[in-house]
Amino acid sequence: MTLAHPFSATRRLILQSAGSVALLGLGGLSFGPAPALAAANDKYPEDAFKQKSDADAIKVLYGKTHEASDKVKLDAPEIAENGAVVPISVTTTLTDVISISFFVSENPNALAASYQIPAGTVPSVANRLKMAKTCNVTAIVESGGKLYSAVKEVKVTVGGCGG
Amino acid sequence: MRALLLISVFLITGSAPTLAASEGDFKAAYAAAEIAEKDAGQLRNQWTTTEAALAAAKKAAASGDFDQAVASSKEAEALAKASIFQATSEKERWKDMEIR
Amino acid sequence: MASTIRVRAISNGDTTEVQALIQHPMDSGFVKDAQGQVIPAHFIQQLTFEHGGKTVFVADWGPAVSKDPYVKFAFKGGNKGDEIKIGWVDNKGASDATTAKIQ
Amino acid sequence: MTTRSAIRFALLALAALAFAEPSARAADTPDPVADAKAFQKFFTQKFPKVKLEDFVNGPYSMNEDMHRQWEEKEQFPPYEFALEAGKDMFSKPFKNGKTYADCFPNGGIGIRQNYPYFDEKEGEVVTLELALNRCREANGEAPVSYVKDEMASLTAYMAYTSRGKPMDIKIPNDLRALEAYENGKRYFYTRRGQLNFSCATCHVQSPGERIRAEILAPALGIMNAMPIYRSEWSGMGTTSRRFTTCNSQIRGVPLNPQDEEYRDLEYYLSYVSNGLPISGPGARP
Repeated sequence: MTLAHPFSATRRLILQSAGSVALLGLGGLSFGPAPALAAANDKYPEDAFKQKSDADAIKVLYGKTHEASDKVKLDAPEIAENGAVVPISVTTTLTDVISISFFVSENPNALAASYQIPAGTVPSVANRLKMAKTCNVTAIVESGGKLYSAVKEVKVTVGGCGG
Repeated sequence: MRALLLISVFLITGSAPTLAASEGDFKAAYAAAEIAEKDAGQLRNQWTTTEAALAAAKKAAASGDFDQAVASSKEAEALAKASIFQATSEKERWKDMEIR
Repeated sequence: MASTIRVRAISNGDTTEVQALIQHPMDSGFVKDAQGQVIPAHFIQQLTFEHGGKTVFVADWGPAVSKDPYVKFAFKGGNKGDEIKIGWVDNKGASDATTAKIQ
Repeated sequence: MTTRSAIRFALLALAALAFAEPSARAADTPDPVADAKAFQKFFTQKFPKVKLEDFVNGPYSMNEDMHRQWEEKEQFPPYEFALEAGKDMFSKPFKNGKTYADCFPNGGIGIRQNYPYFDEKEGEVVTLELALNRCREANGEAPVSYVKDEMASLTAYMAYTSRGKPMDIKIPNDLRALEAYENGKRYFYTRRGQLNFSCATCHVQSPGERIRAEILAPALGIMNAMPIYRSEWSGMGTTSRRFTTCNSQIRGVPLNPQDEEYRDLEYYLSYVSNGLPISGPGARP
């Protein structure tokens, strides 16, 4: 840069650096993942996920027994199109529900997923789970300190012609 | 003593009447299978099971088990020939299935 | 890199329906790869949704949740234009977070 | 080239026969228009309750329970990521500054329904996947694998831009095009593999029925949904991947992806599904 335009040169320099700072700032915002959100009130139920059978998993997760209830509507396919992606959902008319969990009895570990439902959240969840083989899927809803459940058998077989 | 041993070996392997297959037998059987598989390749109609049998033959031969190697080679040849028959017989027969 | 979280939040009446699809292998640790080696467990453990500084939904997941996991729920009190914060953490400590507007 | 010359010889012989003996059965002289009509009539009669355009949904048009599972999946389909990746790749210029849009008519948008087409200069069928790799090579980029995610993402995006448009495959009046069409039809109906199945065994004789847990898709409209995200593969699958895996599932050694016979097969299958809407990318069990 010739000396003749020191002013414009430095001005350009300032603008450039200002530009890059802004960019960086922006970058900071969008690139770096925001710090993980504060974990919810109680922590991840590590040992419940380790239990093998659904009975043990329910005992470890909730420490109470459950009773079947027609107020818990479990929706799962009769024959899963594929054991790797089984659409399962549950909805309930019960009130002040605080947690909903799904158990797949014949999976290596029965507890598949557990959801915490804070006040003001509708007690219904849809998700896609893996199922090792044909077995019972149990949905547990915790409401008013008691456990209500619904069970459905879902058939799962290996697809395709086989090699 | 040696004769006794020899007889017992035969009895144990249970293959008393036929001599154990030699490497030569394997090579011949394998070559025949390979030729048949090449012909199937020409007709672009090879089977995966033929290739598996050929591989099994080679593996058995490598471990010195020439009986198994010959058996697998023969199986491979039979499979290759079957795939050739399939290709040739289908040359015209596919029309029977055609939607008209 | 683009966020691994796709969120769709639609408000009708006083409830907001939220759907999320997350790009993650969700390896269970029980599967072997082509060479017969076990693929180590690598799955999202906790997924949290926040609205107006309040947690509206928390998912505690095990390895039995499908690859590229999907979840749908609804909550009351959200209205158009509000922002929802979503974040997940997996068993290897990796995490990602994003925000989405209620349509 | 042995099969192509064999077919050409057969065609010439047939043509000669036709002149010599006009009563030769109509089916022998290839008549794609009649084929397509018969093909579509076969399926609409076999499944009177299924609307013509629904055939493109494969197994989901065959079974109510599966249809429901599909609708739920379609709310947030698993191919969403491939679609996004495809869109990015489509706009990211090559090293020489060009992009895929420069290789395709209308910038590659909304043209999937015209593929595959018969390239009269090259005298061969050009499928979308082949055209994409040729575009890459023409711009000094290495071709991508026909069975991996990059190709699937690109074709997913291009299919998405053509959603709803009717399949529109043309057969120019050129003996080689007719021959390629016939070669594809021959492949479709020929039994192969140790299980001795042809594509027709499953997709013509028994669509709607189960093979283990899976419902077989009807052949009509089967190409319209490509590429597909299969839960079985928990990933995207291009047409090439679908053809090669189908072959190995019936214990037939697959040909190389985009082999001439596969391209002819896609040409035939797409032609007889003319008029049905493009529904790619699709989600399948």
